[in-house]
Amino acid sequence: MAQVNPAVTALAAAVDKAFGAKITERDLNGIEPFLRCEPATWPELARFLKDRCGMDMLACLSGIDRGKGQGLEAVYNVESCAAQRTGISIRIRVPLDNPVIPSVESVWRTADWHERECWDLVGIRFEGHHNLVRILCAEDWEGHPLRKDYKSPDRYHGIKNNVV
Amino acid sequence: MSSESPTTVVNAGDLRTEEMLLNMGPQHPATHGVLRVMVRTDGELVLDCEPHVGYLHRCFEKHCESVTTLQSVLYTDRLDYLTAMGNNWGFCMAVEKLYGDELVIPERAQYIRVICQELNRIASHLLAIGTYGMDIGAITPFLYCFREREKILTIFEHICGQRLNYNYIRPGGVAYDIDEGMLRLISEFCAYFGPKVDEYDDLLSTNDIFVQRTAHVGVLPVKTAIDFGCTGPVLRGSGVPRDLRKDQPYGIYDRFEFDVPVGSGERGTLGDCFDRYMVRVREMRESLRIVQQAVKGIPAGEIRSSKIKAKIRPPKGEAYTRIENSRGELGFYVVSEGKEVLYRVKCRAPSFHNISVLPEISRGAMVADLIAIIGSMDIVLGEVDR
Amino acid sequence: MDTQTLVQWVLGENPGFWPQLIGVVAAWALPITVWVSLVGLISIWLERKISAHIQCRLGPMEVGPHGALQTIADGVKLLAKEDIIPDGADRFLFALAPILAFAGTFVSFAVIPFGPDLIIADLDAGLYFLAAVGSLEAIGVIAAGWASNNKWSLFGSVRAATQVVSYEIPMGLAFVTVAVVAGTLSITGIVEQQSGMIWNWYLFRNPVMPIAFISYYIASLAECKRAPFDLPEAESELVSGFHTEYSGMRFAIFFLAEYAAMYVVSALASVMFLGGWYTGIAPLDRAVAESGLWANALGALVIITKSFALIFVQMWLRWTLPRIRLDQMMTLCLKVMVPIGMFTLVIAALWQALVPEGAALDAAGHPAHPVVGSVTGMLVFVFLIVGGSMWVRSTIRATTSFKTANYRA
Amino acid sequence: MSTLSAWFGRIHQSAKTVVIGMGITWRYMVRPKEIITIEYGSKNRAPKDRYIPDRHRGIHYLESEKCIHCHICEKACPVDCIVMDGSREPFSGAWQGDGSYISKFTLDLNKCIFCNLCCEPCPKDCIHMGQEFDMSGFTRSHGVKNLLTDQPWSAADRAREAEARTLIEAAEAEAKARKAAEKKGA
Repeated sequence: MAQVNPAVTALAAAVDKAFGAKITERDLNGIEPFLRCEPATWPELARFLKDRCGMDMLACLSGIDRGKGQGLEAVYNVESCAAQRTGISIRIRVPLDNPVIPSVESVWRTADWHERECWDLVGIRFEGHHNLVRILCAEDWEGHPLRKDYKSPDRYHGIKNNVV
Repeated sequence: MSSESPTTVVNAGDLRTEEMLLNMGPQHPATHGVLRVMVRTDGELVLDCEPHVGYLHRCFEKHCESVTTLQSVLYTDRLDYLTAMGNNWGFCMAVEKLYGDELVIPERAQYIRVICQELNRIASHLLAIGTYGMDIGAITPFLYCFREREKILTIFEHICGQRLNYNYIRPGGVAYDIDEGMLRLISEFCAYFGPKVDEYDDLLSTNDIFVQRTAHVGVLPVKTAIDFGCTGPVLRGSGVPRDLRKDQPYGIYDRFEFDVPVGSGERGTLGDCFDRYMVRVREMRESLRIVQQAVKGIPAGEIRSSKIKAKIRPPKGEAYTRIENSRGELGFYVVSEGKEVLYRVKCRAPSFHNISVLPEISRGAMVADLIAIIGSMDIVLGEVDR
Repeated sequence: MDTQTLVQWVLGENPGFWPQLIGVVAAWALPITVWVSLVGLISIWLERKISAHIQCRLGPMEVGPHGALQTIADGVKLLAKEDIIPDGADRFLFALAPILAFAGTFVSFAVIPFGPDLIIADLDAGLYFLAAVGSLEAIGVIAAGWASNNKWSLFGSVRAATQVVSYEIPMGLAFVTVAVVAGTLSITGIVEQQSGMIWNWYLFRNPVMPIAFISYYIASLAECKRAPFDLPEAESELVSGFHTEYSGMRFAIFFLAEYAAMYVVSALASVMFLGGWYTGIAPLDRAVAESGLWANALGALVIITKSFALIFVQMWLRWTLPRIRLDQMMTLCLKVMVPIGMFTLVIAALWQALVPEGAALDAAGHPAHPVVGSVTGMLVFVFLIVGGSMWVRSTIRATTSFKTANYRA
Repeated sequence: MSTLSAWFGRIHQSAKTVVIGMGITWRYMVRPKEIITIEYGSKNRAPKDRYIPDRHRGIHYLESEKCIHCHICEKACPVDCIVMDGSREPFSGAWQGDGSYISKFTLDLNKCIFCNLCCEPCPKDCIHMGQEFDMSGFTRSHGVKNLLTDQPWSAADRAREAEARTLIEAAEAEAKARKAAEKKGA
């Protein structure tokens, strides 16, 4: 398997020491090293990653619909901007019926647009976001397109959708 | 944070001016595509601006969930349509990462990928510089840049048959081989292009009116840049020497020696529009050096790894890869269930971040500066809206 | 054969006041309209061809040899195009604006000479009349911007207001400098004093006149909103400034007004500084002077070539330089152009007072021998030109692109 | 004193750079040889001094005699713009393929995105993208090409293109030889 990047193990160790049991799952030697935590601990973990571990850039926030009753998941890829680039991804699983994750907009300013996009396409609501409005789809669009159970409407404001 | 540029005009006490809400875009000559900026202006001064995106949203990620992996490579061409090679490569690298270590890309394919990516970067920077000159008012450099870009597009037409949407880099290697004639065309272009970059310097970069219009304008401090996730020439313009080809060398970039141009505030403050522009001009020279080294060192051999069969079925797993595209760090988060169709593809577009920083740096600027700032960000709406 | 006799010959002995007035107006308005549209056609075609060659393009090639008839085709297209008045626009002002803009330029043709007696109104305050009429065009532009009920045109018209009005100061200073040197405001008076050899032109009359010429030229660029000063119709920022909402014939009138203004300003520069219709070779002028027809023909040829040379430089500047920002344009006007204008005015006045004029004037009133002032002026000009071209050559040679450029196709 | 020198310095600086810029544009204005635009005349398909690269993805053409009617290109197309129909048994009015009889093979250029994914997996290598790039038409149905009948990039075109290429390469080789001779001579 890919040899594990020493910086990532050091980072994971630091997080473990500070958060211990709150990190519910850890897999460092896969092709994509990640930690998993509960939505509640996420703002605290984000602040910790940014201030103490130097993860000053939130590279990417992907909202994934795990499908068949497994709920939605937000994957945060955070990185440090130092020369020797280290980064790790944090996965947070939320149930389908009430997908709420506290917003980390105050930690990384880029989370503002990412969370709006995740809300727009996958439908994860980010509590504490200053204006959680759709960013890519039209403001009055119904449904979240990237959910597996999404059926695209055949008419939008009278415009037929699929022109054969 | 009003920029300390000398143009901040103090409003005299009794002079009561009303604010005006100006709707710039989505159909406007200088917004580089369908970007709409709601600008609150007081006369010529921009008090606040708010970019609205989404007018070019073609649900790329939804497409990738209904089309096979091989077919979604050509949808990545339409993301940053000015550096389609970079998008192809980013997506294919993510798919190849799913295969883990046993998939080895043949040497010749790696060299061809580097040549195509760097040529495409030059073409994209040429367009960035040309349109930036036009935003400031100088129309002739645009035509000169497009004359050079035309040569690169013809080279691509020889290599893969298309001028803009190449669909050339495939998971496991590249689609067709490069023969001697094409290599000769590329080295001819490199010899021709070297002095031309100096010409743009003399025509535009040293031009005093251009410098006056771009120095001290749209100053992006390092902290805001990192906080908003800006990458590429925008971040390097603010002095952060961060380039994925150097920090995390992917492909065979560690074999070429080139340096990373960084903004130094030579004509104005560090991180202003002029720095971002100069970083792009110097980056073109670096890319030219890489192409020359790659053309010299390209080995013979097959161009696609035999492990990837015709029907690409990436193994189950998730992978996030990033590539240094011409506008910044282009990331792909790919989730596969082992079927031919990928389960989920998320594209992290650099322009999405670069444009989100616009309100921060354009308060207190003038309307003409706002156009200069949007131009210096060099955004492509194809990848902002995906 | 002035217009009076022409009208009497047509309308009979004493046709009364109003037919008389209409006759004179028709006698001169017709050729001037023809000439203005001719200038418009030629300079639009010239601009497209020059910009094409600068940008490695061919330019219009389809209509006529080398696209010669392209502008006529454009004119017909603009005639046929629908003339939209946006709703919410102030209809009357919207329709009036292009007429105002065009009238401003059209009227100033009254004092532009084409030859020794090819001038409509030889006012003895011609220069003053020009300065006054020049700002009429600005009113047309401001009315256009305001009337088209579009925020972008409002921006364009406000910018035009600031620019055209503020650049009238440096232009006025240049007028006054020439008036001081010439001692008269009448256009023919000014040109008469520049007859004789080339060093008799006002450009060489005293050392500061070249500076006055350059500052006048830059101010005239700003007056007709061209080259680095094309803020009012900044394509990349304001869509196309004050004439965004115009289409069809109204847009054609604006377009023609712009090119006619370019011609007026260049003709004025050649009248004030470059010796009007005199070729600068005294024997040639004297030989032609007797026969009226030949004098006028040569005079017209000379002044038109000088004007089109200056128009060419305006176009060349437009396709090289980026656009100035609004506040930079104001600082340039107030902090650079006005001080230089005043400096040249003071020096010119002192020079005119202290340096003795040439005593004798020959029979035709031309200064018989080169006056002291113009010789020194000539030396200063030669020094400026030689030094300038060496400096230009060294700067261009020093550019990196010149050293490494390989100009094969 | 410094403000005065700054004032003059500013004028000198702008004048100098304006002059440099005008020097460059003058160089291009006086050299008609530098003009690179080609007049796109309907008469000269491939301008004489340039040929269309042979990998150019233009309108498709089909060598229907080699086609075995396996529908692979139909499945490979991401936008489903190929529609084909036929059978193994002969029937009247059918095109004779290689062991198959084709009644319909249309390609809808309005939907096609020219990605060349249909030509790669074809086992018989009988569908190619030609070098014909003129797809203009007045109706949408003009875009639907029936590859059995109309051959947008016929064998004659291919021959003419190859001949144009040999001419140009001969001219280039001769020019290179002359230049080498001059260099040796000089």
